[in-house]
Amino acid sequence: MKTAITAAQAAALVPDGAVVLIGGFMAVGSPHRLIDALVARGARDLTIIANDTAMPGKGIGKLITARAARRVIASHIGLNPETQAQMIAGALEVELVPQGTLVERIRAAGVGLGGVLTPTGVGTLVAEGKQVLTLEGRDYLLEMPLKADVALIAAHEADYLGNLNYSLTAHNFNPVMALAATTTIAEPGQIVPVGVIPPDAVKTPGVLVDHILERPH
Amino acid sequence: MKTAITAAQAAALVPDGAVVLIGGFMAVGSPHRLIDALVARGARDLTIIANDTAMPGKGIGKLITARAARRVIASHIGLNPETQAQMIAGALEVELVPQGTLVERIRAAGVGLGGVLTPTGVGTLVAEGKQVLTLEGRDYLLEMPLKADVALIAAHEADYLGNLNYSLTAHNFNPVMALAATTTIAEPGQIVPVGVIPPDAVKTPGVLVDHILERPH
Amino acid sequence: MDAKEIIARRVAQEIAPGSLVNLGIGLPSLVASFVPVERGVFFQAENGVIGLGARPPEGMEDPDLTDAGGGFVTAVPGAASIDSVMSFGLIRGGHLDVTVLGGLQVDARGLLANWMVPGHMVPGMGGAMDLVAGARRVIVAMQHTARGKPKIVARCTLPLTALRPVSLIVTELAVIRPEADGLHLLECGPGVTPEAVQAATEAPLILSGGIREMTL
Amino acid sequence: MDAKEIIARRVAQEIAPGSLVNLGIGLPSLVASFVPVERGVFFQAENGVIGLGARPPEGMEDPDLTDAGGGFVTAVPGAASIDSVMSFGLIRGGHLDVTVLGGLQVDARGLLANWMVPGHMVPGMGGAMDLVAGARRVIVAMQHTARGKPKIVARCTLPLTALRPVSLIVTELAVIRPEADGLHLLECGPGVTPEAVQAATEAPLILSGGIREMTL
Repeated sequence: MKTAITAAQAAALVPDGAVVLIGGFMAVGSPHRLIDALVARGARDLTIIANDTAMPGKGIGKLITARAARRVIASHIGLNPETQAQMIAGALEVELVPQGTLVERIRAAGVGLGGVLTPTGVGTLVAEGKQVLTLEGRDYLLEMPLKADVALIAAHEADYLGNLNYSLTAHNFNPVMALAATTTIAEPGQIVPVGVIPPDAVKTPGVLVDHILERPH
Repeated sequence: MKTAITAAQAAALVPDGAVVLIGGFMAVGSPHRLIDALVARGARDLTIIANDTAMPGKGIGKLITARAARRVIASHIGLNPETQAQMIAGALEVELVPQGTLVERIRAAGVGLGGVLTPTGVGTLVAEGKQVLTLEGRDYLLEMPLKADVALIAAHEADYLGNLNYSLTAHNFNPVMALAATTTIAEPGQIVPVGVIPPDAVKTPGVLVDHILERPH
Repeated sequence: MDAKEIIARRVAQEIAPGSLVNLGIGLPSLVASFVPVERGVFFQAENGVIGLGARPPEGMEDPDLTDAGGGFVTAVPGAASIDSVMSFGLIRGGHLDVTVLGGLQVDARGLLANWMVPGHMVPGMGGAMDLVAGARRVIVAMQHTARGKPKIVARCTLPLTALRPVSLIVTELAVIRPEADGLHLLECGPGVTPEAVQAATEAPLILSGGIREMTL
Repeated sequence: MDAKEIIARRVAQEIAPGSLVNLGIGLPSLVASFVPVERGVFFQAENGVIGLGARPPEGMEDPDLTDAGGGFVTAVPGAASIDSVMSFGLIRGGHLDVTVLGGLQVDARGLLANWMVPGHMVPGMGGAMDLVAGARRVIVAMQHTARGKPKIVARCTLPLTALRPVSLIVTELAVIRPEADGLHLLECGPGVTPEAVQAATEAPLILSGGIREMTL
């Protein structure tokens, strides 16, 4: 049985300077209450690993506006002019990673692989400074795992044991991020009794979840 | 919409000498009717990639008894003395692969990665002849992708479009194998109308399935 | 018919029955409207669904069901939810039949640049690099010129998206296929001459005869 | 109490509340019986379930619900089905708190050999190499000797399972912890002296004082 924590308690588990995985895709399937709590706590110097930085005022965009991040590792920042502005001003370091490479780098950290060998990015700016392995006649970039201190993920439902399921396009990076952090905090839309999510419907086993955000009031 | 095929038609899609992925774990979650059809067809010289060779008279064990295989790539053959006997007699080549490495090698082929960097097997017999990469201070074996001509998988239900779900411990290697072959043939326990398997319950999207075995008579 | 509709209609003809297709945001997304439902095509949105459908009726929008641009969509019967691991596994693993992408430049080698303009626009590559590396066919759908300047150039001056040549370029003026010996002009837009296409194109075009007008 | 029960009972004491545990087939699988339900431990069967339960009542067996040995099991409330990708992702990724495995040999370095006897028995490693490489703690549960010969040896003569030393060795005679300087004898079995343990052990044992008798 897990104990539900408040948003403020969750935010306190994310120290300044932490490396944080945050689920969501253009603010869909993001842990919105956890993000709000991080902003409210005045978090600073975070390294945020996420698909994108959403838009100003939405999802991860709120953390950018609040200048909570020192570094962002993402595949897309195009819809958030504030991310671009902070980057150009030198206040924010941005590492752009192809989306498929980003998800595999997170996965590699989560499942104990030493790196990812991907054809994506070979011969482009993304390949700069990276090792290329030629395997069976094709070139692959060696990309390194991305591990985090904390993963903040959103789910559709959690049961009391932390088993999670996800809805439609709100899956995105959430299930893989649950594997790749020292501490995983899940923000479910609902909390349901054990057994409501049958074994075949569990997409993130509760053993991966350290804390569940309490239900919305 | 997919067309259902008979077991004999399915067996005809697996030519002698083919490399075949077969789902199941100790004959649980194996495509039993497809296996029977391959035996009935008198298939020869197959390379079988599977977790194990089950036991004589069960699952993949039937193909071993029928001497349908020239080569087996598996993690465990301990419960099938016929596999061992054929191997010792030189009639069957066996490559033993750690289970976690086997599944990742199949996955790498299915998702377009050039290889797998795993700590498993470093310093053991498994490492012989393989490249070792030292990454962030730890050694990893470079293991190569395992691609197949045909994947024979078992599922709990298929809908008319080939969307699949799986039950309990009958998932095992089936979902990943659906990604890694030129032709994927699914043997579902039931065939249901489109929509019976809701989007969040689909574990293998129908686009990965080339043929569905007709319902049992 | 405006330029975008010409492009979208022509690209739609390339989509084979039963195929799995990813449409980029912007112009490429218009292609879906011209693919008849009975063709049984499945559209993938890389953010997480196979079986993307049109915009939902007013009041039926689900915040958990959007396309890669964040817009509300529906899911067709038989759709499947996929997480980002599966989504890019399908893309990079060669399971996607066609991707239709916009372009900033395509060059004589068929190489695409579509993800950044150094010093001006650094949106990030999103899924573009994986799509070009992994899809079976890569179709570039773009207007032929930008502010009067050719987008089909001798050699890309913008950072490349991938080292793999694209399969086909469709603009309002032309259908062009990159091959080892250069860019082959296959079709011209309605009322457009091969000479006019070449005049709007920096890269040399190979006119190997049999050039048709697009049928739309 | 026979040797196997002593071992299983003692190993069960090592299983912390709420942990995720994988038990090998054979002797290690007996451990589950001695872990109280209220400890909230989840057992993983690497073939595909987290939340493995006891054998089902007669007539309620499900051919799609078995353990890694192929035997019928149940699933506890809150169990999760996992495919082999997730199963070994959890194992190799360090998400498994404890694995309990049988052993053919363990040596003075704490290295385990448990998957083949060249020329005699080549069953394959199954999941053993991943389990030893990836679990947070690796406990070897085995009888102290085989046919009167020590299984805890100076140096393994059988092929190794991994280069990583195991965390703890539990036999009916002793609890031994491999460390950098060798094998530390921590506990002796009921009525067993340290001298008797050493006599049944080829590798030298370090007796650093405070050796207790197992409490079972």
